[in-house]
Amino acid sequence: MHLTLDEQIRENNVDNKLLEVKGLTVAFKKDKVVDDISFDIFAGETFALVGESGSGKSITALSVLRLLPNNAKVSANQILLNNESLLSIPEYDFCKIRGKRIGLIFQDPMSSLNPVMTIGEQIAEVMKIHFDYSKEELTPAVHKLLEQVEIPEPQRRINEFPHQLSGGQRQRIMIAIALAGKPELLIADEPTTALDVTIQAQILELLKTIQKKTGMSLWLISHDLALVSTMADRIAVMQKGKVVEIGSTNHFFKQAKHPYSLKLLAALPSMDSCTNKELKKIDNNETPLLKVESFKVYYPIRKGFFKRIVDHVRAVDDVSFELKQGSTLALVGESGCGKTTLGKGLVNLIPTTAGRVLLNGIELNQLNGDELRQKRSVIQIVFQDPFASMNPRMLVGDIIAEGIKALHSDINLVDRQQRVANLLKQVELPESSALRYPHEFSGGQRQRICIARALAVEPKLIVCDEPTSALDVSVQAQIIELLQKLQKEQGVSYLFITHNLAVVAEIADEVAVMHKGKIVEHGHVEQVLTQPQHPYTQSLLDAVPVLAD
Amino acid sequence: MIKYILRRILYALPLLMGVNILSFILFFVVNSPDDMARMQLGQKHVTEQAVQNWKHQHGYDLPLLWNDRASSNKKMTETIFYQKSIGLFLLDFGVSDSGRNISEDIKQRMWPSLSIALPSLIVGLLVNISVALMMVLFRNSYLEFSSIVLCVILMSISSLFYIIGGQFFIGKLLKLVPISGYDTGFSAIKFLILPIVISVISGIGSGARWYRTLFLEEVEKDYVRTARAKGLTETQVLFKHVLKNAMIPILTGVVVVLPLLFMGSLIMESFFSIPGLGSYTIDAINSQDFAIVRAMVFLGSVLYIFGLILTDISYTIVDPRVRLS
Amino acid sequence: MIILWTDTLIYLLVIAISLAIFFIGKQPQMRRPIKKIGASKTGMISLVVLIFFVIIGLLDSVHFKSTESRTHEIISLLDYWAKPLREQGEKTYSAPFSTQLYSKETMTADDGTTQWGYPRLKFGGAHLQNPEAEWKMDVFTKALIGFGKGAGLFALLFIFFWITLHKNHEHFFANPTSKAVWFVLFTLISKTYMLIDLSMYYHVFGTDKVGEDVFYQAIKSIRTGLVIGSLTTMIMLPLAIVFGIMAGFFRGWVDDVIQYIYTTLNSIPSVLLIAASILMVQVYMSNHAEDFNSLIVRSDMRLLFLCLILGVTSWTGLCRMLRAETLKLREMEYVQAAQALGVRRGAILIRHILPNVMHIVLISVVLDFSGLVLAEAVLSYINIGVDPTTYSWGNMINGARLEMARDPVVWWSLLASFIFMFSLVLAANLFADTVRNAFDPRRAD
Amino acid sequence: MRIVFLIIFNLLLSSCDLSQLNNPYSEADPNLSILYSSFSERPKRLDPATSYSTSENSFLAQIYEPPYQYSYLKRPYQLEPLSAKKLPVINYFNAQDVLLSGNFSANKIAYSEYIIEIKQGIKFQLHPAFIEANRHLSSDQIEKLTQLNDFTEQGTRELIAEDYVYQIKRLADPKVQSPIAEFMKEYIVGFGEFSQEVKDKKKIEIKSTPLSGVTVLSRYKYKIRIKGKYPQFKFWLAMNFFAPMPWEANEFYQQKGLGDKNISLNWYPIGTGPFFLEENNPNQRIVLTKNPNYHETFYPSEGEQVDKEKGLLKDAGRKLPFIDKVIYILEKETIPYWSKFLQGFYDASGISSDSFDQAVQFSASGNAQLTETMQDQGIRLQTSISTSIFYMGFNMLDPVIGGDSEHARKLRLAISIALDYEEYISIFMNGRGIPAQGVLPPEIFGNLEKKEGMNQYVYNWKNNNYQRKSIEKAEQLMTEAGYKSGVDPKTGEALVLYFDTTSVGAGARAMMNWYRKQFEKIGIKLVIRPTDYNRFQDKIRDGSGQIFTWGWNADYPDPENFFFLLYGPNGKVKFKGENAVNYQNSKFDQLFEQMRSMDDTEQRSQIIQQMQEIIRHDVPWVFGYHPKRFALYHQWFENIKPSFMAHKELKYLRIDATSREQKREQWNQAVFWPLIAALVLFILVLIPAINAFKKRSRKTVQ
Repeated sequence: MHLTLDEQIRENNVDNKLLEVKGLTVAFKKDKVVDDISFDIFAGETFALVGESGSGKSITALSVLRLLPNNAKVSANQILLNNESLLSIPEYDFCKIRGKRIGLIFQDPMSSLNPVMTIGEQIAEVMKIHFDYSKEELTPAVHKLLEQVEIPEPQRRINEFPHQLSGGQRQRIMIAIALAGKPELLIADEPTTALDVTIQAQILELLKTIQKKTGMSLWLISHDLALVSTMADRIAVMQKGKVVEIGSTNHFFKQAKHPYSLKLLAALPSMDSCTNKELKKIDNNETPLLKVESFKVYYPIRKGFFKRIVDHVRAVDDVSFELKQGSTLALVGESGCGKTTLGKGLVNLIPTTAGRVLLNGIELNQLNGDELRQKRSVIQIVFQDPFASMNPRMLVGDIIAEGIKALHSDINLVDRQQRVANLLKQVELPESSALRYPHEFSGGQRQRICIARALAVEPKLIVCDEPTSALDVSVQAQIIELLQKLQKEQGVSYLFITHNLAVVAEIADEVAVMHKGKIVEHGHVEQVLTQPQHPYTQSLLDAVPVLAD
Repeated sequence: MIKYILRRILYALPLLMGVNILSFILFFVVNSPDDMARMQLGQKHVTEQAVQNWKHQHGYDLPLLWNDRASSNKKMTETIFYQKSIGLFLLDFGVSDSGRNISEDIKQRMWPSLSIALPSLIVGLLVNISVALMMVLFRNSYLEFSSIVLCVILMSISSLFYIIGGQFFIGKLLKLVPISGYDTGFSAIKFLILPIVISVISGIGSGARWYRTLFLEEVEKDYVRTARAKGLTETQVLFKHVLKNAMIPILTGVVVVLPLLFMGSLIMESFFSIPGLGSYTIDAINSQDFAIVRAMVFLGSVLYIFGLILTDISYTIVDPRVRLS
Repeated sequence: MIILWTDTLIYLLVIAISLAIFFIGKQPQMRRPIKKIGASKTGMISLVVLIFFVIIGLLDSVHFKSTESRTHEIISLLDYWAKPLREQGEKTYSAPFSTQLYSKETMTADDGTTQWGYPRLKFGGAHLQNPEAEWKMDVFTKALIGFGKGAGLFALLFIFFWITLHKNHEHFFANPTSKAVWFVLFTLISKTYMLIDLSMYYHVFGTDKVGEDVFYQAIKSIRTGLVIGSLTTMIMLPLAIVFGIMAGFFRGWVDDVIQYIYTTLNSIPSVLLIAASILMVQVYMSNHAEDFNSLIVRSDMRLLFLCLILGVTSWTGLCRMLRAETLKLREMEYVQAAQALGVRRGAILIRHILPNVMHIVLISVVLDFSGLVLAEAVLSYINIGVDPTTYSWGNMINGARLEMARDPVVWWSLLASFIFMFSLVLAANLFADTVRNAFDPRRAD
Repeated sequence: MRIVFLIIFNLLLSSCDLSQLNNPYSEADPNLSILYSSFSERPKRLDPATSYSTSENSFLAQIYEPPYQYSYLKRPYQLEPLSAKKLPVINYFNAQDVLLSGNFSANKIAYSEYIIEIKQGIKFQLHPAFIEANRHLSSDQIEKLTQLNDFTEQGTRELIAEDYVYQIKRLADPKVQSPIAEFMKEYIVGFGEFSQEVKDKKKIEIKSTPLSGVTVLSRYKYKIRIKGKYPQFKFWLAMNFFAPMPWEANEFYQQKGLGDKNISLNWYPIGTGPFFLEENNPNQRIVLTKNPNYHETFYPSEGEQVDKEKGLLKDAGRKLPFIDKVIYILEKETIPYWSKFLQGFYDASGISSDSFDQAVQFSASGNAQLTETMQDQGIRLQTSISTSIFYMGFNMLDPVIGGDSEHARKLRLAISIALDYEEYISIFMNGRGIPAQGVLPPEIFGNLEKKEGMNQYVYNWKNNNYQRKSIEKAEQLMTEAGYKSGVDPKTGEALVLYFDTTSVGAGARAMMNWYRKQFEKIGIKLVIRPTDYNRFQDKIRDGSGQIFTWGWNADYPDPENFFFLLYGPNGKVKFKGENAVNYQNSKFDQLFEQMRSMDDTEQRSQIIQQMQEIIRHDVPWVFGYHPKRFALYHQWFENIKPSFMAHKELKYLRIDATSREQKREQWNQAVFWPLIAALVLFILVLIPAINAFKKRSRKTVQ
């Protein structure tokens, strides 16, 4: 019986356990969010805690640092930091642990930074608390730190406020703050989730390098296996507050035992899925369903005394493309590149500045008033956030029926109910859901309802605006399957807006890469993903974390 | 910035016009110029002739809104409304119906009003904030609970009770301060203490409670968690981070009312017989001195709008995220 | 049976509220907050107290022509039951539970001799032979008896409920909240009964300058307070909701106009608005004297107008809030989805916007209530409040001000108004808190 | 809770000695005798030609001096010279303008002349108007000014007859808007013509324009010529309207721009009186200061019998005035005033009905005396019946209640019996008043006391006192009037009457209830219509009112001044006069005209009795009551004798400032222990909080 890899690792550095957690339990009121978990983090290693949202991984980290709200009940057999028990440290001493010995990075850098303090102050603060810097020493120190986290022109930034920085830079600031106390352990709670792919890569890179330099341990918390695979030495998988599997990375990807781990692995979308996909039969001479010509959405910038329009924000700038009946066009791009605007523009939710949109023969954006209302059934939209996209005060049945009521007023109640029932069946929900309220459903189910709602009016084209990005990996896959199935059955076309290239590979026939309001590359999936032409596309592709093997 | 303010001021004009019209209508629906004349001339031996004279002297012998008899272009201008309004926009309030220069009076009565309103605002602010901070600091402890209850109780007592009680105990029984009155200069203090104290106390209930909710909202934000993660102690977190952010709504809220402090507080002033603008207004209403009422209304709305502008500006000052354009 | 203006509105209000409760009750995501309210002790207790007040108010809102007095005064059910209180007036001030006047007088005995002293009251403790000795004991026993009766009544009620509900509604008796509620009910009922019993023999809160029973005045004031608090909100709600939502949803010129209106209204000192409109009512009534030939009708009219004008001055705040919220909501994805589905704007407003701002409306209504009750007092002080002939705490306090300057002080009408007003407002505030905690999404845990 | 500190801090600031923290005054000059008084509403105009309100009069009377005044101590009121040398010489002329002499019948008289000679050497108060330069200021000089005291140069000059004439011309000037102008037109010869003449002229030009009826005879003598015989005219000469006014004043004040600075005759009078207006800040205080130029006047040496033992003659013959300064403070509320009085910060006070029991009690014999506490404070009480009447008027034009028809009269009578004013007085006025038996208050010529003066329609004479007739009588009258037990045959319901009132606020409700109860006694349903003063006046003017209460304050102590309120040709509706009830009775009017022009003779008194009789019979009024004025004075306040005519008393009053200072010290010791207690309590509350904080910071997970 030979030792597994991770057992070997344990053997090797028994003595240099940095953090030792035994039987940690966190409970809010009655229900346990973290249930008696134990794990160790060794000096200098990167330890990843993986799990889907609500699995209690962040709570674990916070509980170690006693950052949970008072209504949380924390209990543990022991938590040792360098063999010193954290549990027995009184509150007033504990602030010597936080920031000094354990640093913490949060998911959303925008909200995690104090909006009314300059970043200089915010970093300096940490130093003031933990080391006795003199005034003149302080600024250079901050300066150094900023350089360390690769902030361009730090001398200027030092006096700026968070909102003046880009998302990536903010996250760097967060890191700087965390590093300011020269911690032994750095906890990174979903450090990149809120960022674009390309930025993600840079941040991770930064973390790596810093860790190398300082030799501190990194405790990475994430839901993204792919990302983890590139970073971590060891992985622990959490599910419903329990650690179900723990082991070295390679070992984990090679021979994960626990079914949940396996499920996670299976759900991982992979880029090569597009290559081994059979091409849809679409004869090219058929007139396209959607024909967009030099489509523009500008937002005016008003200045001066009478708010004259001096310039425009070119959200969507002269975009043209076609989409064939029954096919899927993926619109890829980073946040703020105008893809969502384009989507909404097509659905006529926001006024278009210029351009023709020919949707099976009709120019929607030329119509208005009641005419427009009637024709709306042709094109529908599914939003990103399944929680915000349904009126919490309406029954699911009514939500789905709403469109029918509005556009096919001829249909009587009985038929309508029948129709709703069918739709629910199509999206694989029990008929009984019609009489329940949105908040009773999980994210995935809600997204299904949204799809049903869209389908209700028998559209030719559905704009899917990041339909999966708010969902957990395992659920993502299901939704995508559903969409594909529906396409097969009903021949709807999708305009699939996403930033996740892996998903694109799964679902799209064609891909259009959008950058700064323009389409920079457009073509068949395989070709775009395998031999990208445009440098931007390439950078996108490079940034995608792929399973390290 | 300057442009912005200018524009706001331009926008204010139609508002003031509306206010002016409204107050005008409200007043003349219930009062005819004759009424005013009689009111002003007193009660004994008021002859028609005298009334006519008075109206002529004070320019109330014109039609209200529309003058048919006047020549074409004068149809609008030869009316009470026009004649009385035009001065306002130049902030020249003219002479009151009882024959005193209004601007003079306002200049004079402004200070008593301020000397009550301003201190009570500032002290009140300090007291409320400190109480609120206490509550947040000791949150979900018996202390917070009891102080919340206390606040609600304080809130549920009519301000009249505070005033009557204060006058009775501090003024009458304890003889610590004069019961009422006012004096110029330094010796005014002893008259002001009681009103200020009372208005502060009567304010604590609602004020502290509101600030508490503001603070709590901030406390739940992420950056506070970051601050803790940095290793700041609870007090440091509160004073360095929470207070700083919570002050934004508080300050801007205060700024709105700042200009209106000139208008004084009706009740306080009439209870303690302090010759401020508040009592000035009330007297004017009672003695139906339209000139004063209109002037005060106009002044009030000007100050109100001024307050709104100030608020926007103050936002840009205290909150780096906000830019005017 | 005579229905005054405010009465009709009150009845409407009652109907509206009961309907609202009915519908809210049906909505599941409303159930959570309602459960929350039901669970909170302070909330339920204050609710009970409020309801208690409301019942009195309603009793006082059923008017009819009295048959006993020759002039056929319009009286309410409450007046009818409080007949002794209403009619057993003294000459002038008398202290609570006192058996003699508060001020000395020259009394002429039957034999014509006059003496200087405190005369006995006509009614207060008139049944006593020699007050000095007996009255303490008498008051005590009377109180006990009353309390006993009350307790008995409560016991009956409780048993009745127990029998009917105990089987299937365990929670009506089990959980701590309901226990507290029962206890409060017990105290309320027995105390009330005690007071009623005592007030048959004594002036529980003394008498005022013209010897009118202060207790009676305080009770009568309840209706005024409630009317001001509730009708005003009822009047301002439609304005606020319609304007607020329209401004927020349609934006553009609609928004501009509405904003213009409420900024203008806001910038006028409301005191003037109120004063002017009160004057207007006066004028109107003196021009149509024949329609208002009864005092109560006149004062009722004035009360109504006060509510109206208060409503007009106070809708702007809520309107602004709703506008802001609507601006948020109209960007919500489900609203956009509805648009994409070709739902008509009207339908969107009714189906998507309105229900989702209702919690704000609810909260602000309960919050405003207490504020308005307090405002009434202040307005009456400046003589632009309710009619001087209507019973209202404002008028009572106003009178009490003068009495505080007396020596020895006449403290009871101030105390009475304080106690009643305070308990109503406190209850309202506490309840408002509970409602807010329950309905405010940010506070939902 | 920091408030506690705040208080203490401020206390330390506000005064070094903690003895009189509550002293509202900053003037601390014990050897100046300052009188502290108050005013509730800002005086609108202090111009003797236009002012006609008692509140303004209390200032004007001290500053301006008409030729005559009422004797301070003597009662009934009688005229005595003030700035005049002696009482006016009156000559009568017939239509042919021939001087009548010997004894002649009154109806012969066509004109009467009043020749008034004034004292010599009287000087005006110091005032910039008397400096030539100040009357021709350049506009930028005016710009610099803020108040009258900015003028460095002030002058004066001797008072001459011209000034009196000038004032009368001002009365006639339409631009001045004197309230008595219309009235005087009827009497003073050439008055109307003059006002026509100067209508369009400048204010100052009246100086050069002659007024035929009023002429200067010599430097110190002038004459007024009036139509017919009008004995009451001499009383007018004791009113401020006829006080002298230097022409310089007009020329000074009419300069452009002074008005905007509130520098006008309305705010800064120019008089010859014992005091002059030093500071006029109607928003806060008004200060009168002793006039250094005041002419020699001395404290009277004879008065009523009682005055001697009251010690009112102590100062006989001493030079007036005694007081150096009078400070009037704006005091709107009665309560603070009363409290301050008790604390010794006001020297005199009326008694509000709320503080009455505290101050006054009635002895077994029924006359008022101070309570022990008051006596301990050394406070003294003065009671006096004012020369005014408060009545309930029936609009005689009203179809139901008015008219000469017998049943309407019975109805009115029934009401006046039912309205138990004795009770009203005892409830609402704490017995400060006497129920009126007729139109005339006591101390007015023609009013009879006891049984003779009784209104036999309403009262009976029982054991030597008035006794109101029984309610049965009233009910019987109702029946005779056609309203059996109050039921109106037309409607079958209770008779509804409307009562218009302007009273609002705290006390009003009680009073209204009382009225309702009174009418209920005879089954009438009284509807009260509270309105603001304007509406009320409208109603009176167009005669749409039905029942109302009103009062009348005598302008001068003559029955004519009361009876003219019921004189037909004074009808409100028809002639816009003062006869608010529009009473019209030819017999009465004829008697009135006769009585008006008579001197106080036995015959006149008889006529008055007849008139009283007619009124009592027709009942256009319910004679309400004559209020009794109760005034309290501190022990250091001397020489008080209440007077209701032309309030010139100020110059007679004396203040013992030093004893006042002692008393204030003794009465105003601040009480501190509650503050200390509060502080301690606060700390006690804080302790557990601190503990809790410590505990939390020591918390660990295990």
